Amino acid sequence: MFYRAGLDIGSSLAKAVILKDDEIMAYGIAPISGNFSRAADQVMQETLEKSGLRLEQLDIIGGTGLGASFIPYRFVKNTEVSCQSRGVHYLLPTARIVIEIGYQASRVIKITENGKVADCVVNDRCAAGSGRILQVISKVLQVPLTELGNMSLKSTNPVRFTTGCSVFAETEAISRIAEGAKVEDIIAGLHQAISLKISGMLEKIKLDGECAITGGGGKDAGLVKMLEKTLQKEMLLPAEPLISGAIGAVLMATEKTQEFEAAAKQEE
Amino acid sequence: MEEKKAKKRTSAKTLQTAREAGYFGKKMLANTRTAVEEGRPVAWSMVDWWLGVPICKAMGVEMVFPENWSAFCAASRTAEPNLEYSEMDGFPNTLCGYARNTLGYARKLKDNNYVIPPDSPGGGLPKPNFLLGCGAVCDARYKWFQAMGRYMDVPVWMLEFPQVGYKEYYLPGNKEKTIKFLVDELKAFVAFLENLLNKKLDMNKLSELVQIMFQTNKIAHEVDLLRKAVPSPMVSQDFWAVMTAHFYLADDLEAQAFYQRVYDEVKHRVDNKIGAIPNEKYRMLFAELPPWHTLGFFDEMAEKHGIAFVFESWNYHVPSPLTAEERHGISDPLELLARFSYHKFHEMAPVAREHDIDPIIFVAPYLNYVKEYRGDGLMGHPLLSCRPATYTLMHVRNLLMEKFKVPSVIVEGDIIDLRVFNEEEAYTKMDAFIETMDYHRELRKKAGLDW
Amino acid sequence: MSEKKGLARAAEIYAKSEQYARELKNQGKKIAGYYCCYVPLEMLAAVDYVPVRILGDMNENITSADTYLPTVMCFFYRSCLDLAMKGKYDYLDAFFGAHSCDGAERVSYVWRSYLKYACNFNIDIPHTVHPPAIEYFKNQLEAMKETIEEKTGQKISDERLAAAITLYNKQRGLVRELYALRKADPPPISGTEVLQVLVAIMYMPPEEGNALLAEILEEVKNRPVTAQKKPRLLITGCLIDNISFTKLIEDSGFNVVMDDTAIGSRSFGHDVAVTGDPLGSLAERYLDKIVCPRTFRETGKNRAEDLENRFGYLRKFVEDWKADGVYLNIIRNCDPHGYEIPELKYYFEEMVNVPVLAIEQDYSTASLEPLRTRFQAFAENIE
Amino acid sequence: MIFAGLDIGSTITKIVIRDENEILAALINPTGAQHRQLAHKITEAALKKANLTIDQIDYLIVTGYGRVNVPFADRQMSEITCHMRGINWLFPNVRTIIDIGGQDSKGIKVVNGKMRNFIMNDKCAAGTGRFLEVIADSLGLKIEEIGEIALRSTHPADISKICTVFAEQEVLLRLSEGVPLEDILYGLHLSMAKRIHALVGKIGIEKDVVVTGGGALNNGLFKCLEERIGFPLHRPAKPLLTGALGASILAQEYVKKAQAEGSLPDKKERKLRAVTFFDGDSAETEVAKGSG
Ligand SMILES: Nc1ncnc2c1ncn2[C@@H]1O[C@H](COP(=O)(O)OP(=O)(O)O)[C@@H](O)[C@H]1O
Ligand SMILES: Nc1ncnc2c1ncn2[C@@H]1O[C@H](COP(=O)(O)OP(=O)(O)O)[C@@H](O)[C@H]1O
Ligand code: SF4
Ligand code: SF4
Ligand code: SF4
Repeated sequence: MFYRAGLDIGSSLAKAVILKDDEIMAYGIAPISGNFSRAADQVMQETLEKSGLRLEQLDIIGGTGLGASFIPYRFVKNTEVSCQSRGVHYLLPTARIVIEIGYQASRVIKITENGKVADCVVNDRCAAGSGRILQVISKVLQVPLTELGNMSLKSTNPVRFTTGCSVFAETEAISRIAEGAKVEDIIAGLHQAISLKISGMLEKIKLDGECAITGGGGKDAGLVKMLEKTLQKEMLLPAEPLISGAIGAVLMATEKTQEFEAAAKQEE
Repeated sequence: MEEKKAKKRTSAKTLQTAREAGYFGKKMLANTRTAVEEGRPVAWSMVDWWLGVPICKAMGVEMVFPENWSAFCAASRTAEPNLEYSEMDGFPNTLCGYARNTLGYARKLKDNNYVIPPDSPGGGLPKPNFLLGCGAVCDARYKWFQAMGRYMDVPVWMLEFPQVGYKEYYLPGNKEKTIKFLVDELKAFVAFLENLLNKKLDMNKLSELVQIMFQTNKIAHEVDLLRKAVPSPMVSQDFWAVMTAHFYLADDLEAQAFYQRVYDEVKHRVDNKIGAIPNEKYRMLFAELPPWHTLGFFDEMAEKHGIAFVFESWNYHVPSPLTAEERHGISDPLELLARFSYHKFHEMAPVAREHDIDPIIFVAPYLNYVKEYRGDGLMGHPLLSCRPATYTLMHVRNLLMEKFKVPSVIVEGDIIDLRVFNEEEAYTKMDAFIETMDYHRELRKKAGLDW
Repeated sequence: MSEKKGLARAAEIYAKSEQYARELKNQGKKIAGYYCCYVPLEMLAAVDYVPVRILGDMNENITSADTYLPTVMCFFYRSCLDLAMKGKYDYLDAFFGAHSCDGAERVSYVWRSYLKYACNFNIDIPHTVHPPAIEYFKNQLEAMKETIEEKTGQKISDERLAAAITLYNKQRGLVRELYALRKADPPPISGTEVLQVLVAIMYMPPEEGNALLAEILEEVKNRPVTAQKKPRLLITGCLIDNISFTKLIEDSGFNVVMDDTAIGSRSFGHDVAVTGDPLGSLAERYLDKIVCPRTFRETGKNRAEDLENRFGYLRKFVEDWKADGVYLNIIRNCDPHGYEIPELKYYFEEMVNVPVLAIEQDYSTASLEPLRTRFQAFAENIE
Repeated sequence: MIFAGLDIGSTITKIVIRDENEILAALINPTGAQHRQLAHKITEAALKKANLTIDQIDYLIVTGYGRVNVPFADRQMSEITCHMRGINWLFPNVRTIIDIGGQDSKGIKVVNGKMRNFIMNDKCAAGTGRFLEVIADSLGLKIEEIGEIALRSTHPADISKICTVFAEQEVLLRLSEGVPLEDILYGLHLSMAKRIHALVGKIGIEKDVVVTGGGALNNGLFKCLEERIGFPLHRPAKPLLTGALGASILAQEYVKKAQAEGSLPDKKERKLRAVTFFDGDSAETEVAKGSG
């Protein structure tokens, strides 16, 4: 029996997954709430509990994400792009393009038939086009995150946003409401703005082959629909879009460990 | 400003000769200051691919290159105050970083009654007698100098530099007419100089300089050819150091002797299969202008992933020497200069024609290099403040992939402004890119491409 | 399209320019797309191409162009290429690029690397106006002529060229007449209307364009003036090709009365001399007479002289059209205009004595609204 | 005669009512989602405080981000002109104004009481009041206190991210690393001051410099700006009010000018009406509690 765990300590959520051999045994998701190491520990304990294992039984722990360095155990660190590509490949082997929409950054990754990175575009200076605005707007409009999708699907006339900034979008949404715009049109408008930003990123690597959505944005049905409409393409969706990074972290860590062992053997 | 730890060059085997290179930049600057003291004329010049500079030299003018000096400012991280000055005067911060650096400096110089301010990087540039712009490749090359009129009150000359697409290049008669135009323009320039400096151009002197220049460039070209070797005997980090000697001082015998030593050292390495980096696993090309302030990045890449940067921006490289056929019967040094510079820009026309793509410059060279230098990938460095060296990067990236299955990694940055080069991000991208290169190597193999 | 007349027709063609061009094509006309004001339209008209000015679209998000161009370049040409890649210019039979600025040059090369047309030529435009440069430019036009002749099988005879020159001189004259009407206070025609007219005629066969212009002149002269007196504005700098922009400016408290831009007086400012050497006259007019920062002019002995040499014509615009303020329009990442901002500001403010507003904008209607405050403040400051 | 200036900012709404000589009432209130509704309420409250009725106002100018929708105002003017006028009235020697508002930051160059040049940042939240608000919010702190906390720092932390969202995360990372809160906050203020300095630097910073807008209330930011710019700066006692003050002065000038020309300026019908925007409006704001 071979137990492995992966942790993806993102900017807003901590995700953990445990694999038994090659099967997912359990996974967990916990908010960061300002404390990376606590969130990491919490999500790990939760997942261990679900799987009925103890920390010591894990052979390998892989970590990734913005807050990876706060993981309070011995682990193998990996870059996020590679983890996403491995993780999505594990979940959806036919996907060749991954659109990841996280809290602060969005990425578009092209992957090979064995889950390696063939190309990637990262939005890493300006958070325009990231998922943060969804979280903020859900708070402002008092619509639960999980309801955004349904609301958006009802819209017939999405609001066109004049700002790209994900911070000002909030202010703009509020004044649009004041001007009488419908809540669903605002949400759909935000979905549209994100979709356009993503489609701009996709232009840089060309959209061919099957395309998967992952990260928090994948949880939002309205956003997924809007992306499909903007890109004129059907999207693959993992059953749980949040954990692909964590799965990738396990797989990458395993690869690295094996490489390391092989190298060690050679030296002997 | 974040102070990055200066990385010790531990594993990369820097060329011995590269360590001497700093001398030449300093020499150039010092020469101009001495000239001013001795009452000799000085000019600030744009890089013009050896078109007008030898003429100025033959007229006894000492030359400095604001582009070169600005790269120095960037490397020594002293550009920021100048950038601020230029912004204060209303220049948009999207303009060329080199330009903003010297515009800011020029303002300081003016405010200081044209006495070089004591804290100027590299000892500073003295006030010139004229400014020499050039129309090649980049609008900034003349708009910048024209804008310098604000501070300098000296005449600006603009050298013409025709650049055509490959279809137009092959139109009958086009080349010779263009050469004639270049020569006519050079004559007008000579007249301008003679008038300004009140003396005649000594054609023999010019011929002599042109010969030296051709010889230096020939050596530089041979060094480039040596770099095709596997493992790479010399990496970009070294090239950027030694390049000053041929690029800016091609007419200088001391620089020529230096380049000969560079050649000898590189040759020795090739003959003995000595690689410039210890464990060459990947060979990469670099386009276009480097992050002068963070060159340590490349050493880090060499150490971490075994990446050798084997060749770089076409524009710093000399073209192959003019053929005997092309030189045949030509004794007018102006025409030789015209032909040589024109050759630099259109040498790769056959490659552009082969692939039916344009422009010749900025694009075709990479299609050639990637094969010749067996590149596994290209690192594209789009610059926030230099469009000419950025316009075509996406195009190059598409073409390398389409024609040769060679992937590119795009890392945004700037020549001057270190705020926009995010090292951490660059490292992450390179980490992921390793996989991408592995994958495409296999694709190339399958497609029957031989590297 | 409907049978509207005068300004209404211009407004309609402006609004549906693509559809209009496609209708021309369906009628069997050959359409030639061209860049900027440096392509001699006379040579295109001489083989019965309908010259169509390549424009961008401030309403369209730039997406497809990102595959081919970096984001740091001029937003206008990025938008143009974006439209082309999305198929909006697929009706072109010929394509003429020009090295007016670096952005234009590189984009036309990238453009033709991916989109191929039956006839294609890129003009390399020298940067000076020295006699050899004009000669070189004439050689370029010669090469362009040969390329067109080869691809179309038609000869561009001196007679046909002369006829085309007459036609376009007529057009330029009519536009200047229209501009002259704007000297009245308040102007009888708004900046927005003028822009619609100019874009419309840039899509029409020249004879038809001239007929429409004549119609419009009559209309404008004879209609009651409804505009209010407001501060009078001269626009200089990068081109404006969308009326949302002029509307925004005029709504913020200005009458736009004059311009120095590429879709404006730069394209219509000077005639081609009628001589026995039509190519020579064309070279002269297009290279030397058009005043655009992309062309280097000798800097002269001292700065004041240099400035007067370079910008003197703008002083005349301010005086003749009685402008109260100048708007310096900069499309982000434009080098030729960007380097001149400080000089131009200095020239207007210190030497001509008229206030200047300089804005770097993103060439997108979505980002126009925030500019309103700036125009308003500028207008309030002039009152 | 009575004049009023109403400044409907992106974040805060302000009003000043004056007669020819002195300020009769001044109020400050959060803008919230409903500009127009608040406009009439705050006006009502201010009138009450000044013991006046709406038709006693001779001229009312509205300015600010939400200026377009106030039916009872006589005229709209841009906040640039209004801030400039207000500051110029308080500080006749001012040459450079730095206005740090919720939605934008501005630099205004003043020569002889006229605007000579100005520059604005309104595309990106970094460098505007929003930046600090977002950070304060994510730290669970009040916008009023972060400046003071920052001033306690001895070793400012380096915040490298410019984007508000990325900076927000960077702050959390630094906190998790154990960097003290005050050092992080100081770093943030410094980075914001740098951005504002760079922005205003583009039009040239000349003495006297006056900082205004809500950002001027932040002592940490003010000190960082002074440090960056290198000489002492000024700020009005009530920086939030300068836009509304300027508007009221402009109203007065406008009427005086019209009178001198023998005409009376157009006046709108003075009727304060509540405009409702959407049902179930819970964010009813209490008017007239701020002071500034
Ligand atoms: N059920 C949901 N519906 C819509 N959006 C969601 C949902 N759950 C999470 N999100 C969005 O996903 C984001 C987090 O995504 P994630 O990929 O975990 O980002 P990170 O790795 O940066 O923390 C949240 O900010 C939120 O906007
Ligand atoms: N007491 C305070 N301390 C610190 N900052 C404040 C305070 N009050 C307001 N602010 C800041 O001022 C900004 C609002 O300023 P203001 O000039 O009213 O802008 P606007 O006109 O756009 O509403 C807020 O974003 C907030 O950051
Ligand atoms: S525009 Fe908004 S999202 Fe983008 S960098 Fe600025 S603050 Fe961040
Ligand atoms: S090529 Fe780039 S770096 Fe060189 S002068 Fe032009 S803009 Fe500046
Ligand atoms: S706006 Fe500037 S860069 Fe763009 S096409 Fe015009 S001149 Fe060229």
